[in-house]
Amino acid sequence: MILETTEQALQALLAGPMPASAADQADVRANGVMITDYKSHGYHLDAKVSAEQLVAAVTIVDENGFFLESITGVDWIKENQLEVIYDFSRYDFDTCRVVIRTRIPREQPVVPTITAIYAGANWHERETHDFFGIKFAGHPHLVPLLLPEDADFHPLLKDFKA
Amino acid sequence: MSAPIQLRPDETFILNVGPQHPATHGVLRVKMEMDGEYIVKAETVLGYVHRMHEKMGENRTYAQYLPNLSRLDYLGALGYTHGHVLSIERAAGIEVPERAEYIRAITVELNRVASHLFWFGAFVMDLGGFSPLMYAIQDREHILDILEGVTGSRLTYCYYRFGGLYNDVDDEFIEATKRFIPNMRKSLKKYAALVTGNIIFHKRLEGIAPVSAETCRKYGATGPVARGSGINFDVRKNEPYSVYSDFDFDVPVYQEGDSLARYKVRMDEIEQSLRIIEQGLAKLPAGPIMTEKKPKNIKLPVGDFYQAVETARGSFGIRIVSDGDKNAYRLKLRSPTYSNMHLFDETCEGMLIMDALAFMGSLDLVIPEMDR
Amino acid sequence: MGGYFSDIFYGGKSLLVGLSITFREFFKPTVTVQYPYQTIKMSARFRGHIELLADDTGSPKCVACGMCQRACPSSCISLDSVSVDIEVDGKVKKKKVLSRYDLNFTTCSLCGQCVENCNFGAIDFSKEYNLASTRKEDFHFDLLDRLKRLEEKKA
Amino acid sequence: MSLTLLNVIVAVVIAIAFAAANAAYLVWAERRGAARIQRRPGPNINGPFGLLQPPIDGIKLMTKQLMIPGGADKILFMVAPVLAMAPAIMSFVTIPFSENIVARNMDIGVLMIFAFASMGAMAILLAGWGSRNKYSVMASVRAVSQNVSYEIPMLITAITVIMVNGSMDLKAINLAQAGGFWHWNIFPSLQSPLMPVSFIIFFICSLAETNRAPFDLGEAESELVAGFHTEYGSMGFGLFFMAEYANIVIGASLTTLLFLGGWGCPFGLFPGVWWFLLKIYLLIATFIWIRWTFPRTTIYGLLNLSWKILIPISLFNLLLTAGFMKVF
Repeated sequence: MILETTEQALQALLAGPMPASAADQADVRANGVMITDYKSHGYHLDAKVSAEQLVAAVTIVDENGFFLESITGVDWIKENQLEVIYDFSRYDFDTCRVVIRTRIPREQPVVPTITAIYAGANWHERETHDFFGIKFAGHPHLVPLLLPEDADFHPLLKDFKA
Repeated sequence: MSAPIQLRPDETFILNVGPQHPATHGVLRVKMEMDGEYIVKAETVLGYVHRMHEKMGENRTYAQYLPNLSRLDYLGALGYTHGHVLSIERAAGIEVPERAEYIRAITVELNRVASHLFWFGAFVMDLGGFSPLMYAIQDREHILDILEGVTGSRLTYCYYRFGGLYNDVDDEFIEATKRFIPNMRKSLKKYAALVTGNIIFHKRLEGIAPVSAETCRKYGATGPVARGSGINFDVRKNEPYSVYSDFDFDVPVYQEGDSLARYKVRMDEIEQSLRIIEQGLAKLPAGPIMTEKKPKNIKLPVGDFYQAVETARGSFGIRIVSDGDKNAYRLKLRSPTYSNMHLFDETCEGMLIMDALAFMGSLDLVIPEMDR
Repeated sequence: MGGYFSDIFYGGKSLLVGLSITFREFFKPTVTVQYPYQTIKMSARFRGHIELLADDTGSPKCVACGMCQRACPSSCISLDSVSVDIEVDGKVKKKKVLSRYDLNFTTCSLCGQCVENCNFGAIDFSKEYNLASTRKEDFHFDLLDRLKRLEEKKA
Repeated sequence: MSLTLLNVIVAVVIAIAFAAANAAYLVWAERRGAARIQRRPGPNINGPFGLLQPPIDGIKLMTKQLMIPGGADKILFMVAPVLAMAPAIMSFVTIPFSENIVARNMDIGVLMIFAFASMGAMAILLAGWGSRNKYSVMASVRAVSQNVSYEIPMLITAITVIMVNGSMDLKAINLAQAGGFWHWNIFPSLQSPLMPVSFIIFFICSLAETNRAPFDLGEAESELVAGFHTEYGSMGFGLFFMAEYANIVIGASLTTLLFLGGWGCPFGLFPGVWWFLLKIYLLIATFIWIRWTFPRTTIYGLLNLSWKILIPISLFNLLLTAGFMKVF
């Protein structure tokens, strides 16, 4: 139920064609919304958006009553890109897990913050900043959270050497 | 030489609660801006036990990563390892024998009871009552004995394997668990009379730190914290995994959202876990505890995989991004207390420090699990 | 006003109930074990540090294949082997023999992957738990030496 | 003259020794009692039943270095523990253990004990302020507001007793209660029908005045680390510790003297010091029992209890007693 509503809303935002299958996931795929096989992947809806569309996409998810599960990053060093992944889920029995992801160039890792929509994104974004060096534009307090206060390294980058 | 403390009457001061403080149960630091005993602003500082488990997940094979999971939350370790094995089994498409899943459910629930018991004791000790901690530890000790008899360790279990279990349970385990359940029920009655019914305890928690359902949603709070705020959310019911759909149990939900509601949720959950254990023992099927083709050198297909489980503290999620290798390309651990604790900064503003610390206790923090 | 007095009444009653519970607990026997003087029986599946097992002749069962070393998440096992010539049915054959088996117990997380991965049943958990020391070096075990001493004790 | 002086000195020394011995062995009793409630053995290694534990702890505390935190007010920091212990010992001087065993009986014994008891609050305030520790300051302010608000109902109930017995002399109060237990002040009489309630109020107040659980807000260890004595180590801490137990003994003695007939036997037989000791140790056991049963109250819960429940009831009781005394 909620799956279709959210999907349509996100589709409308992206207004692009839907990728045919999930087979080419590891390759850089075009922005779009895709229904994934819950049984094997553990989530229902996978939306890839551009960094500019991120806030709008998260707003849609917020309006549909999702809660923020986590925010994390992935370093795709081969493609010279960083990916930010937002996980959302629901409290009611209309189970639907939504993943919103966006890719940004490694040289200029900036995405807009979503703390204005989800206050709980604060720590998650700080943590992602710690680990990947991704800057969240507009974040109120982007200082290291889990790493020491003076940390200037980003341990989860693939080219990080201890 | 003594320098006078120079404070204007309207001035606030900074109080560092932690990193070493009896109420933080570990190395957590909360920087509180205080106006007398009232908190004006609080900022939680994390990372004192940060060990970068996620990087270790990238360097180790999936099997080698197993012991790491039990080091996240040392009180309810089995729930976390359960999440890990389930995520790998989901991604690699491994079928688990029913007996193994039943034993997993029984041991996870035993571990949940142990975790809640320890929380109960520590929470009452936060409020100044010491004896309930000792009674709770006595009961918890029985669970640890039972679990040690089957897993070989008392806290940092490494019992589940991809596709099954490390070893089978014996009759001794079943007998001991059956003996334990009625004793635990008796103890629950004792706790209800000694602590839950106590007027001092009630006055300390009733109406303290109400957390609204909307706040829970914005912060992503799960587990007893969300259920104390009237949210009927339990991964075991909402997204049934393992064999939880076979069991008949209730999800305790309280609408008040205060510290007392969170307390009551956990105490009711102990009873529900006992029900699950009882049913699990009654239904425990015979058969193998390991899949026929014992998987070695697991490689996951390319893609993203997510698995959530309900641990004692809330919804624990594990996200694996695989590039087809035998270790993960990226492994993200979504720890429940991380989101639950995030509520604290906002909620405790304007509260008295003693209420704020009671509230912190009611969140059931395990610091290594937050810091990962 | 009625609430005021009923509050006092039920509050006082709850306090008396609490007192009666601790009073009863006072007369129950103690449940603790006086540790250095008393010990409890270890469970059969207790996982201590690993140890080498010997075959009938008293030499280690281990064939130095290194499976345990590779399975270990925290790489705390290191072993060496030498090849020696032995005579089997009049023919001289080369055979790998374990020459060193070190366990760095400071990094071991007692997960049991090594025991599980051993195809020869050559290692098992010991039941030792009284391991305490102020020096780090005391936890670098030479398991081959340990086995030798255990065998000598047996003999 | 000189003989009287000698008498007084000997009596005072005995009072000090009694206070110190009590403090030391009540710690032992508390630890053993708490352990039994929690189904553990408690200290049992040193000597039979762990009886050598208190002297060993004392030696440990005395051999430790006395540390003064940087920036602390040295004089206040040093004075506070002494100021905590001294009034506690002084109060023993006027407590009659039996008709003849009393260091110095006074006409205004009750008043004197209350006067000295109030000084304990000052010691806590000085300790907290002198330590220059935020936790200590918060704890000491709490403790003082607590002591001030509980002194009021305590004194009002004491006044009720004084009115009934017509004297402030502790000995006289006890002689008025001589005979069987029905003569004791705790039981309702025609003069004061609400005496049992007074007794409960007085008991609660003495718990609060001695900063015992569930009213131990001054040293709420889960919130304020160790409260006003956070910065104290060595014998400075030891003195605070001893003062706490000495105060408990005084609280129990006063309750016994005012309500439970002092050294009188319940059945009017063999009055003497043994009855007095039995009564105060029973009361102290109750103190310990209560401490290991209940969680701590909040500061506002504590003040509410005093101002909204204890003070109105004790005032009503005072009025009622005055009325009954006039009528009958």
